[in-house]
Amino acid sequence: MKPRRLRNVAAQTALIPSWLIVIFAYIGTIAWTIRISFTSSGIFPHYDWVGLKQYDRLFDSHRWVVSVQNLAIFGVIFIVGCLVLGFLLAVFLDQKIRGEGILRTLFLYPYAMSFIVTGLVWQWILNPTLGIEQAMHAWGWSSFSFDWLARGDRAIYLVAFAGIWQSAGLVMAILLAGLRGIDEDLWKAARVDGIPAWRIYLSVVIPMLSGMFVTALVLLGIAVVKVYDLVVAMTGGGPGISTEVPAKFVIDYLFNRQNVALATAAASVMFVAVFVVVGPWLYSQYLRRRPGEAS
Amino acid sequence: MDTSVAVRDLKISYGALDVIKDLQLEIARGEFLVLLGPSGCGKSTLLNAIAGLIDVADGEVWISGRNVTWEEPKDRGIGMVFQSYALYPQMSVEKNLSFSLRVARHDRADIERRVARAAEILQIEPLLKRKPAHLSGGQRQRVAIGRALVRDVDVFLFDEPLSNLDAKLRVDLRVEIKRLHQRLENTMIYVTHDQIEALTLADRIAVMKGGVIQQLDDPLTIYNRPKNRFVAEFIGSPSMNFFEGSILEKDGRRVFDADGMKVPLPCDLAPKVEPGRAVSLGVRPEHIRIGEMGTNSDEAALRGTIDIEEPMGPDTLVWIRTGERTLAARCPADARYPPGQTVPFVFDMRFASIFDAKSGERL
Amino acid sequence: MTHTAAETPRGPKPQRMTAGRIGLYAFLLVSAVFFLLPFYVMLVTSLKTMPEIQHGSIFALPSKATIEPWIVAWSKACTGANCDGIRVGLLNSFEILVPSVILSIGLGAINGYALSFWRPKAGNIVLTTLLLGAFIPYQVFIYPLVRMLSFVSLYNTLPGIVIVHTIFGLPIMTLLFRNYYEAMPADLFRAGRVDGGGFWTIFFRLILPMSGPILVVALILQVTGIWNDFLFGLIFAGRQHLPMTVQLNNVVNTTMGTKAYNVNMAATILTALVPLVVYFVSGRWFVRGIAAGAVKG
Amino acid sequence: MMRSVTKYALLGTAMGLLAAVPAAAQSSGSDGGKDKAEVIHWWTSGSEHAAVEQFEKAFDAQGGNWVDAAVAGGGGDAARTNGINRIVGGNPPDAMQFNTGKQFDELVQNGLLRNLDPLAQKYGWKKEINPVLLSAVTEDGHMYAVPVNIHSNIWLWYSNSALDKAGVKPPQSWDDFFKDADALKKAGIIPLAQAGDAWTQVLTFFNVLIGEGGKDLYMNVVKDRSADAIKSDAFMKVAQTFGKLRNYVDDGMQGRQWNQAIALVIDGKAGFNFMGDWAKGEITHDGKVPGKDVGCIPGLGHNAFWIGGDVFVFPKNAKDEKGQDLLAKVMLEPKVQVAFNKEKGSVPVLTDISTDDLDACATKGVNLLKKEDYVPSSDILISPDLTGSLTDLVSSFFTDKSMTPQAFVDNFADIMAK
Repeated sequence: MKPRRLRNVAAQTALIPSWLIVIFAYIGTIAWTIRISFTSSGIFPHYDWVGLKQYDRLFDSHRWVVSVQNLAIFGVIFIVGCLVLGFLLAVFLDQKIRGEGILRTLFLYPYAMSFIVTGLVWQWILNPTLGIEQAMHAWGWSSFSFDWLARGDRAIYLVAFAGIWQSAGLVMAILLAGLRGIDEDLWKAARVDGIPAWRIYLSVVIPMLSGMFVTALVLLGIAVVKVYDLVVAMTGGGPGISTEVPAKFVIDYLFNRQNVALATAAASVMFVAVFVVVGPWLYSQYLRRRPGEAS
Repeated sequence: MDTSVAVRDLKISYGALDVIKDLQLEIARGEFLVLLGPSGCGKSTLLNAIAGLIDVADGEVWISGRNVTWEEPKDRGIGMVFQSYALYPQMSVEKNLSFSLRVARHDRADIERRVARAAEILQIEPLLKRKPAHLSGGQRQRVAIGRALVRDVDVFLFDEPLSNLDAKLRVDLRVEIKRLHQRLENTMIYVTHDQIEALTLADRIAVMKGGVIQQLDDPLTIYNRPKNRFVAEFIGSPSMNFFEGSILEKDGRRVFDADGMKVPLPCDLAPKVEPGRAVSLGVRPEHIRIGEMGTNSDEAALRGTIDIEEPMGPDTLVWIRTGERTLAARCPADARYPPGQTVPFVFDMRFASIFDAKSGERL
Repeated sequence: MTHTAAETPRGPKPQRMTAGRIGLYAFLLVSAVFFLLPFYVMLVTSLKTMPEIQHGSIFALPSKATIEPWIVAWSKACTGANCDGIRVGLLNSFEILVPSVILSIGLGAINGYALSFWRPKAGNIVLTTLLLGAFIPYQVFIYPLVRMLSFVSLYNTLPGIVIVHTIFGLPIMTLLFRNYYEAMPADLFRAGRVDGGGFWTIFFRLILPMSGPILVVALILQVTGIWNDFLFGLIFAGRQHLPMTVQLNNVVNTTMGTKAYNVNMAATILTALVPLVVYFVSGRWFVRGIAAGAVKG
Repeated sequence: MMRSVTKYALLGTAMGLLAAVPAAAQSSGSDGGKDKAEVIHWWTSGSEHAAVEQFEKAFDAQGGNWVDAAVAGGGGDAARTNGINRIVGGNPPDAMQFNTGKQFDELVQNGLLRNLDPLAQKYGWKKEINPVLLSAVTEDGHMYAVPVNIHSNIWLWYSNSALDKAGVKPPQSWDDFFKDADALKKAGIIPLAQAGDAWTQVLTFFNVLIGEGGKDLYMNVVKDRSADAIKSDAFMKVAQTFGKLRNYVDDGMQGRQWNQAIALVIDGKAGFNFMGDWAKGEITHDGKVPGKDVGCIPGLGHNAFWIGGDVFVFPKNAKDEKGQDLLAKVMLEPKVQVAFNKEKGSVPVLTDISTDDLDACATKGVNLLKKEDYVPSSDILISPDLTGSLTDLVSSFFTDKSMTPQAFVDNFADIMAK
């Protein structure tokens, strides 16, 4: 057996590409982004120093405020919707029902579709003059009206709705795997003890699946912070700026509006927000654990 | 008989496959019945059917004089303990014990009383505030038993409750369960594949195979007078020694003959077998004595070579090779049996069993 | 009890369709319709003629099905002066897909292996940084990456987009393999070490052959993820390598007079086809994989 | 053995990566002696496509090889994103479209675009190109882009058949307009066909600003960013008029593109549409005649022409400088200019081109130009960043009926004050 030092050399060597990626593509880019946010850069970076000017402007910007609000609305509805729908689907599929395989496939297939496709399709279905509304009119229900996509105060809910369509199946798959992992004897014990199924789900199963829920939450959370394609394809941020999201704010200012400094300031704010939320969790999860701990 | 649990004409099918067919079983009040058999013999299926956890294809289940065939498990007056304990992992021991009572809306004082009693009986009072994850296997199983206990039921069902425990704990808890039965005097139905558990705990044992009860008797009868070859083989460790052969008539006596190994049959057995019949002879290891020449007519004198010697503590297992066969003998621990030595040995034919070679039935 | 002698309970309990059971099936059915509806609309629309789309309901079946829109979408739809359909994008997508998937899975497996079995110093820093990176919006990285890649003349090249996909696929791949390997018995690894295996020998001879299930999972995740990417393809791939998603967006946003919804829908389905096929072929693994890899967080 | 396999595998990958670089670089050189030019643009609608084909044909006919790199979407946002990224990333296209104005200023300042002075001298462009446009593409006395067309954004298009059906006449004033719109509504016709893209709403706003407020107000507000002008009653009237338009659009606005909006007018399904003169391309493409089937008004209330349009820039370090030279020359050839602008619905940038065979609407435009009744486009006057902020404001005002004109004016003033 090689001495420990040598073994580590091999492992460290194997990690070199990852180190490079971490240093350059992650840490380096983040540092650069933050640096540029303190400059007056337009299309190109200038390395001057204007202090917090871009941040002042950012938080003064109505669009940014709307974007952040939208992200919050979208995030809450999307995550809660996916978790609730996904959980219900998983529980119902777990009732020894007929055609489970087909249904499971049906519920999960949207997850294989991109957000671009999702956005295009729902935009088409929910469009008041083309989709459901028009179909209802064609079937004779002429008073039917569903114009949320054209309404600035409602459109963001539809974006979240399309997101739920795409991702609820993922939650279902995760939770179903969790449900299948539950000891069959537990259900028998509950039946013998006369405990109703809903009570078992509420008091026993949901706590048991907390790990699964956290996983789902993490995956959905990542999707929320990154949401961009869906909005671009479905509403383009409209009507007006009512469905703008921070990621789109960054891209727009980065490339179309030629204000890299403001864009990077927005990106930095997003980074800090994510870091504050996720950092401590990751730290406790992965860094605090001592390397000697049993694997 | 004061019947506690009765199973009549029971049939259970999975699809086209009948796992249990036309099974009859009566269990007396306060009896400790063990369902014993190898895995897949249908013993757990039978237990689950009694509990109402699986649908029956035909037949009836009666508990305490009621026909409960169509009733929910919770209404059958049963408590059940599982191999995997099936504790609710997020609840403390106390909550686990009281959950069913709380759901059934018992009043607070009653719940406390019942939990306290169960905890006292099972000696788990110090553990009440702990979560299952912080308990040992034995403690968990006590809690699982306690969960059945608080519900004040007529019949306890145990589904291999000790199989997940290590050897020492298993013995401890076995004694505990026996004591519990003595104290509560409930009917208990206990499924296991472990014959020691069966022999030590049971009032009666039902040995099962292929969904059929092979023999239903008290432990000693099962051990000493197995009804067929399967039961004989399954009970006892090491297993009974078997010899395939046939019956000869020699010097006016009926003799069992297997490839020249000739063993005279004892008087009580002899009339049951006519000469020329193909049979198997079964002799338990403790009924083989080494170093003796056979002094009475019920003993057959034979010779063999000692193969392996296994001291067990209280006694020693000796494996003897004779001809093509190897057989096990349980011998006193105070003697030595050097391998390679050729020794005489005798069968104590008073305790031997003879089975029909074809049907495997005891003769 | 209440049973009369005439109906002594015997045999199976009479099956009654309880209200709960009916509700359950109803809910599942409604859900199924909800999940299926968009695909149905896409499919029927892609088979209709334009006049029928304009005058009929989007949910109606085509009165006279035509595959013309599919042909147009595949080989004739225009983006600007190019009227080659989205078939060009298909090849580009594969060109990007194959090396990106191999590289990201390879690196992820090596990372997971090194981090879980060898636990090199500061390995957890790599892991934590990567995981943090998984949460950070891509927008934070994009601009510096554009500059970095152009500095090494890889911007708008095939290797460039492959590197980008590798970079951003690394966090989830590393986590996936690490979790899988953490759950593997360490005795196996120790046995390999006792038998004198080095870092790479153990990896290729011992660990990799046992990684089948997780490799399938990683493959599914990466194939669908990279295929469905839009942002990176748009920014980093360059005109000669634009993936199908970007082509789709171009086709959909390119209009000659009225919008050819039937062609757009056909193009959309064509674009979604590869991940859908992957999903339908390996659906079971898909589910299993999510459970195996992501669950332990 | 396993070990060596890996080594080779890794090595192979690395080599592959390295090898791919020069290959990629080589692949885009000139081929077969032809001067290749890769051109990024966002002309993807039917008429636009027909127009850009004129360039392509002429370029190829003179020995060039046009490589089309159209990027659709967002009124050119996507294409500009792509092009700027490539220029920034050191892999520039040979030519790239911008709107006339400040969109490419920073590219010039950073020395990323070719100075076209030698070509301008050689072909005498500085004398021939419309002076407003020429100054828009000139920085420090050097020419950095080739303008290819003059577009006016401030046109009101109306469907004669729809107005007939509603029993009303084309409007002369904004009061007329709203009377007509009410009548159209009653007749079950969409009064105002509006697209959902934010830039089309901004375009409508400038129509109101110049038509209702007049040229001077526009210059005071947009060019001088005068707070007094923004707080004036005249601008408030503009805001109110613009706000009133919100009541005349239909639910289908969201997700509709500009050419679908004008198509509604062409088909008589809608009464009015505010759109630039490129809408004519769609009209003729459908076999209709601009000025006859679909009427045009250059600035309702105050007639004016808006000088904007498209330019092409030629980045430095592109693959084929000869191709760039040839393309620039071809784009400004009188014959090509006429052919291109006819399809595009715009006016040629060369001042001495004959305007005989122009349609009725173009003639109106040319006359306005001759009378110097024109304003420079907002792209020429304000930066993309500021345009972006205005776009956000205008489109949120237009799509949110609960926002008052007063709030709009206040926000407008805030943005302009920065």
